[in-house]
Amino acid sequence: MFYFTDSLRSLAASMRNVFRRPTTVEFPAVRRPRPARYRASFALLHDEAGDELCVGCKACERICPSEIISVELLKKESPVTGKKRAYASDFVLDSNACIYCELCVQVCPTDAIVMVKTPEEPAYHRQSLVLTMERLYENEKHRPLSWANATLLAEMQAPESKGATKVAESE
Amino acid sequence: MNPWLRGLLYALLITNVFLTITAWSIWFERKFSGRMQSRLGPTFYGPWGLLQPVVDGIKLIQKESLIPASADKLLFVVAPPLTVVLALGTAAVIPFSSDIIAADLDIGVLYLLALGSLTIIPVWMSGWSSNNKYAMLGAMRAVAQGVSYEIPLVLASLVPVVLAGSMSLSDIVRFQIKNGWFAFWPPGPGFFAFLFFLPASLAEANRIPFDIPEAESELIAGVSTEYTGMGFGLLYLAEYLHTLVISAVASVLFFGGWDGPFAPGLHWMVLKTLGLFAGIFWVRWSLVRFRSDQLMSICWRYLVPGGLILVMSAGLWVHFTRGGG
Amino acid sequence: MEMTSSVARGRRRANPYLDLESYDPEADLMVLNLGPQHPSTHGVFRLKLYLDGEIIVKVVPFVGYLHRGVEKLCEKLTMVQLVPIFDKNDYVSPMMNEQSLVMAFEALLGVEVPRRARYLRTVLAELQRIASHLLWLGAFAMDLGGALGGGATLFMYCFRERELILDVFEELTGCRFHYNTHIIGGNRHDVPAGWAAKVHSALNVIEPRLSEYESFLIVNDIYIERTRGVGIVDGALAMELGITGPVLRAGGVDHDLRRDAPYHCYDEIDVRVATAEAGDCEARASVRIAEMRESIRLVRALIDGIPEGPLGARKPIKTPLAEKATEGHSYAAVESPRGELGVYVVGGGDNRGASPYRLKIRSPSLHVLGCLPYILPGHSVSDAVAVLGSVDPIMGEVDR
Amino acid sequence: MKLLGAENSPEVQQLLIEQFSATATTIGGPPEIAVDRHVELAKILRDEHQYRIFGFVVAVHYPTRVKEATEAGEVIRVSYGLRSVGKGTRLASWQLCVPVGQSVPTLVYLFAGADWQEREQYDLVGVRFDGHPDLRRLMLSEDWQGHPLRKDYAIDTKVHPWR
Repeated sequence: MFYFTDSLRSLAASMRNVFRRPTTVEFPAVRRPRPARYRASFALLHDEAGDELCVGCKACERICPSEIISVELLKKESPVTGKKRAYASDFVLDSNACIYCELCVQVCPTDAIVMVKTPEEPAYHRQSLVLTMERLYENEKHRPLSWANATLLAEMQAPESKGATKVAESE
Repeated sequence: MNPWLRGLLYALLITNVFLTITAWSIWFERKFSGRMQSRLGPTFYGPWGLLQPVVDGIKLIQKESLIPASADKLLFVVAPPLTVVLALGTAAVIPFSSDIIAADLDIGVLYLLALGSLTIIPVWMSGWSSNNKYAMLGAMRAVAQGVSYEIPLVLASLVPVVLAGSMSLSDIVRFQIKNGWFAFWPPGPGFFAFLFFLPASLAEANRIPFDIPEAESELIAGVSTEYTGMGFGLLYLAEYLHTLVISAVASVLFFGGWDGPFAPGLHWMVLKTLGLFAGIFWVRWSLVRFRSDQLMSICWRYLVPGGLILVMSAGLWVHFTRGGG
Repeated sequence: MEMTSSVARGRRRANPYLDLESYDPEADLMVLNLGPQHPSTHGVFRLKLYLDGEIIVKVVPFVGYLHRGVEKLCEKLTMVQLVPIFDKNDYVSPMMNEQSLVMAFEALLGVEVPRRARYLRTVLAELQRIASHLLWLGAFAMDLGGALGGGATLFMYCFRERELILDVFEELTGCRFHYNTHIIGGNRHDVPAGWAAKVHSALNVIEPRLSEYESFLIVNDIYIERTRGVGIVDGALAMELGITGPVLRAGGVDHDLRRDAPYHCYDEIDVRVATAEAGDCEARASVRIAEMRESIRLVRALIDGIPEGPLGARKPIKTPLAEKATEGHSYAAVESPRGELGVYVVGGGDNRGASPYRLKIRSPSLHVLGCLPYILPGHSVSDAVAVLGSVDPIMGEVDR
Repeated sequence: MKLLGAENSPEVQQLLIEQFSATATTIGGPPEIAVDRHVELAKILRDEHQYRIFGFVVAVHYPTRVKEATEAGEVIRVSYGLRSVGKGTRLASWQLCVPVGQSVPTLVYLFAGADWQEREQYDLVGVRFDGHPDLRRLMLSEDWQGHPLRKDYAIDTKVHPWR
C-alpha cells in the first residue's frame, strides 16, 4: 500500500503549481509580444519616394510551393518618377493555403514583399483570406512589418559572409 | 408539521441545494484545475467566469438529444435521470445539523449503502442500451468495480457503526460530539477506516484514480459515449452529485458532522463537506488511473482483508473500553 | 483458455498472422475498432482488436488515414520548394524532417555544409528533441491518466515547458512550427543577438521541472504498475522490425546514430547514449527522460561555441530551379526523437532535374507501429493504450 | 555504384562483387544483384556481417520513355537497405531490377519489418513480393485504382474517395 505515500508526492507537485503564475493569458485582451522575425501575413512595400516596389517579375509566383501567388505584369509610367517601368497590375495571394515558408520574401529582387507580425486574421469566409493587391499595400501601413526581406535574408545566407550577422533583433 | 408537507419541503430543499452546489462545484473544479495546470480556467461569463455553469447548462439543454438507431430506447432515456434520482435519494438521511435532516432513519447507514450500490443499475442500463462496444465495456467494468468495492465500503462504514453502537447517522454524530471524531479517536481504526472509505467510495462514484468505466483514453467516454445533450449532462451531474454526497457522508461518519470547536451547526457540516469535495478534486487532477484488473486486486487483496481487520479491531476497542457492551 | 495476462506479459512474441479459427473455435471474440476516431490513437490510426473478454487475442493495425501523398508531391515540386513541405511530416519535430531532407539533397549534390551551419543544426536538433520528448511525456501521461485527470495536468505542464523552446525557435526563425530554416548547404536564419542567453534561461527552467515531473508521475506506484512489464519490445524483435530510437535502446541495444554514425557536428562532442534493459513501457519512458537531460547538456555545451563563419555554402536561392541533379541515389538519416529518420532520394526528375525522380521517407514511426501485432496480444485494452502511447507514433510521419 | 551519403562498407562491397557478381547501374544507386539471390544476400549480411536492423525498401518505377529503362522495357528497381548495430554503424544497400509485373522475393521471413515496408511499396508503386504473407494495400484504400508513385500516374488523377 505505497499508493498513499506516492500519491502525496503527486499531490504536492500539483499543489505547487497552483501557486505559480498561470502561463495562459486572456487572449483577446492580452497579446503575447512577437519577436522581430515573426512571420504571419504579407505586405507589399513602397520605396521612399512612394513608388510601388513590385516589378511584377513573378519570382514569388514561381517559387511558391503551394502555388497561391498570382502576379500580372504591366509596363507603365511611374506616377512618381515618370519613367516607364514594370509593375504588377494584379497581385493576389491566397492565404487559405499559405504555409508561411518565407520563400517568396527570399526571392524577391526588389524587397517588395515582406511578411507582417500580426497573426490573428480570423475571417468568416474563405474569400476574405485572399489577399488582394489593395489589401497587401494596406498591410504595409497598418501592420507591424516583420524583420526579414530579401536583402537581409541573402546577407545572412551568403557564403562569403564572415560570421555572425549583427542584425536588429526582437522588440 | 404535516409529514407530507415536511417531506416535500425537504425534497425541494435538498434537490435545489445539492444541484446548485454541484453546478458551482463544477465551476470551482474548472477554476482549481485550471490554476493547477497553469491555466486561467473559465473567465468569460460573469466575474471570474462565475456564470459558466449556467452557460454550460443552457448549452446542454439546447443540444439535440440523439438516440442511436440500434439503442434500447426506453432504457436509454430512463437511465440518466435515474442516476441523478439515486444520487439525490442518498442525501435524504444525511444530517446537516442537529435538526436539519430529511429522514432520521434508524438504519441510515444501511439505507445509504443500499441506495449507493443501486447506482450501478442505471449505469449498466445506459451502457447496455447504448448498443456500443465501448459503452458496454465501460458498463461491465462499472458493475465489476461497483460490486467489488461495495464490500470495503460496507466494512469501512461498519467501523463508525460499531464504535457508536448505532446505525442512525445522527446518533453517530452525537456520539462523536461526546467522544471525539472517529477520524482521530480511537486512534487507529477510525482513521484507517476513513482511508479505506474514501477510495472505496471514489471507486463507487467512478472518480479518478478509479474512473475506469469511463476511462476516456481507452473507452472514449465509457457509458456516456452515445449520450448527447442533457442525457450526457445528467450522467455527468450524477457523478458530481454522488461525489458530493460521499463527501457529506464521510464528514458525518468520520469528522463529526455538524460538530466543531466552537458554535456547532450547519456551517461546520458545509465546510467539512466542501473541504473533502475539494480534496477529491485535488486527487482527481493529480493522479493517473489504475488498470481494471489492478483495481480489482487492490480491492480483494488489500481493502477487503484490511476492512475486516478494522471492523474486528473496532469491535475489540468497544469490548475493552466499554466492557462486553 | 489458459492464456492469462500475467503469462502473456513474459518475453514472447505473438503471431501477427494468427488464424482465428485455430485459436479457439469456442471463444466468443469481440471485435473492437480502436480508432480511427479515438482519443488516444495519437491522430488517425485504427487498431482492429480481437478481444477475448478484455484480453487482446489478435491485432490488425490500419494506417493511411492521414496519407497525403507527400512522396508523389516530391516528384512535382523542386528540391528548394520541398523543404517547407517537409515540416508537416513529423509534426512534433519539424526540424528533424528538414534536416534529413536537406542532408539527403546535400549528399546528392555533393555540397559541403559550413561548420557554423552544422553547429547550429546540432543545437536546433537537440532543442527539438527536448520539445518532442516533452510532448511525448504529456501525451503518454494523458494516455495513462485521461484527459480529465492527472494525465491532463502533466500534459499541460509539458506544454508549458515546450512553449519555452518554441519561443526560442520563434525568435530564430520567426515561426513556431513551419520553421523552413534549412536550405541546401546551410541554414536560412542566423542566430540573433542574445539568443544563446535565451536558450540558457529556457533550459534552466526546464531542467528542474523535469525532476518535478518525475516526482509527479514516474516514481508513482500507480504509474509503475501500469507500465512495468507491459508491452515488452526486446532488442531482437526491435532490430528485426527496423525499430530505432528510444524504443530500440529501451530494449537494451546500444545504438544511436548521433554517436555511431555522426552527422552535423556530433563527432566533435561526446554523446552519452541512454539505454535500458527491460524493453517495457517504463524503460522507454526512462530512456526518453534521460535523453531529455542529455540533450539539455549537449545544448548547453554547444550553444556558446557556435563558430564564426558563413552560414550557407551556396548562393542564396532566387529561383526554384536553383539546385539540380541529373542522376544518382542518395540516402541520409538523422536520429530523430523517434529513431532513424531517413530520406532516400533518386535524382534527375522533372523540371530538368530540379525535382527528385523518387523520394522515399524512411519514417521511424511506421516501423515502430509494426511491433504492435507482436506485443499487444495477451494485454488488456488499457495496456494497448499505454503501449501505443509509450512507443510515440506520429501519424503525420507514418502515413505521409 | 554507390548510394551517396551512405556507401557500402568495403567488405560488403567486396562480398557483393565477388559472391553476388553485383554490377553498377547506368543511373547510379546501390549495386545491382540478381533477383533470385537477394534473400541469400540478406541472410549473409544479417548473420555474418551484423546488419541486423532493417533499413528500408524503395521501389522506383522507370517507364519506357525514361532513357534509363533497360532493354527489358518498363522496369521497377527495388533498393533494399540494412543497418548494422552499434558503434560505426553502416548501411548496406543493394538494388534489384524487375520488369513490371514480375515479383521480388520477400524479406519478411528474415526481417519482420519488411512486412509493412513491402506492403507500402506494393501499394504505391505496384511491385509484388513473392511469398509475402499479407500483401494488402497499406496506405490507400483496398479499392484504389492504380499505383500512385508510378510515373504514368498523373498527380492530378481524379479519385472518388467518398462513395
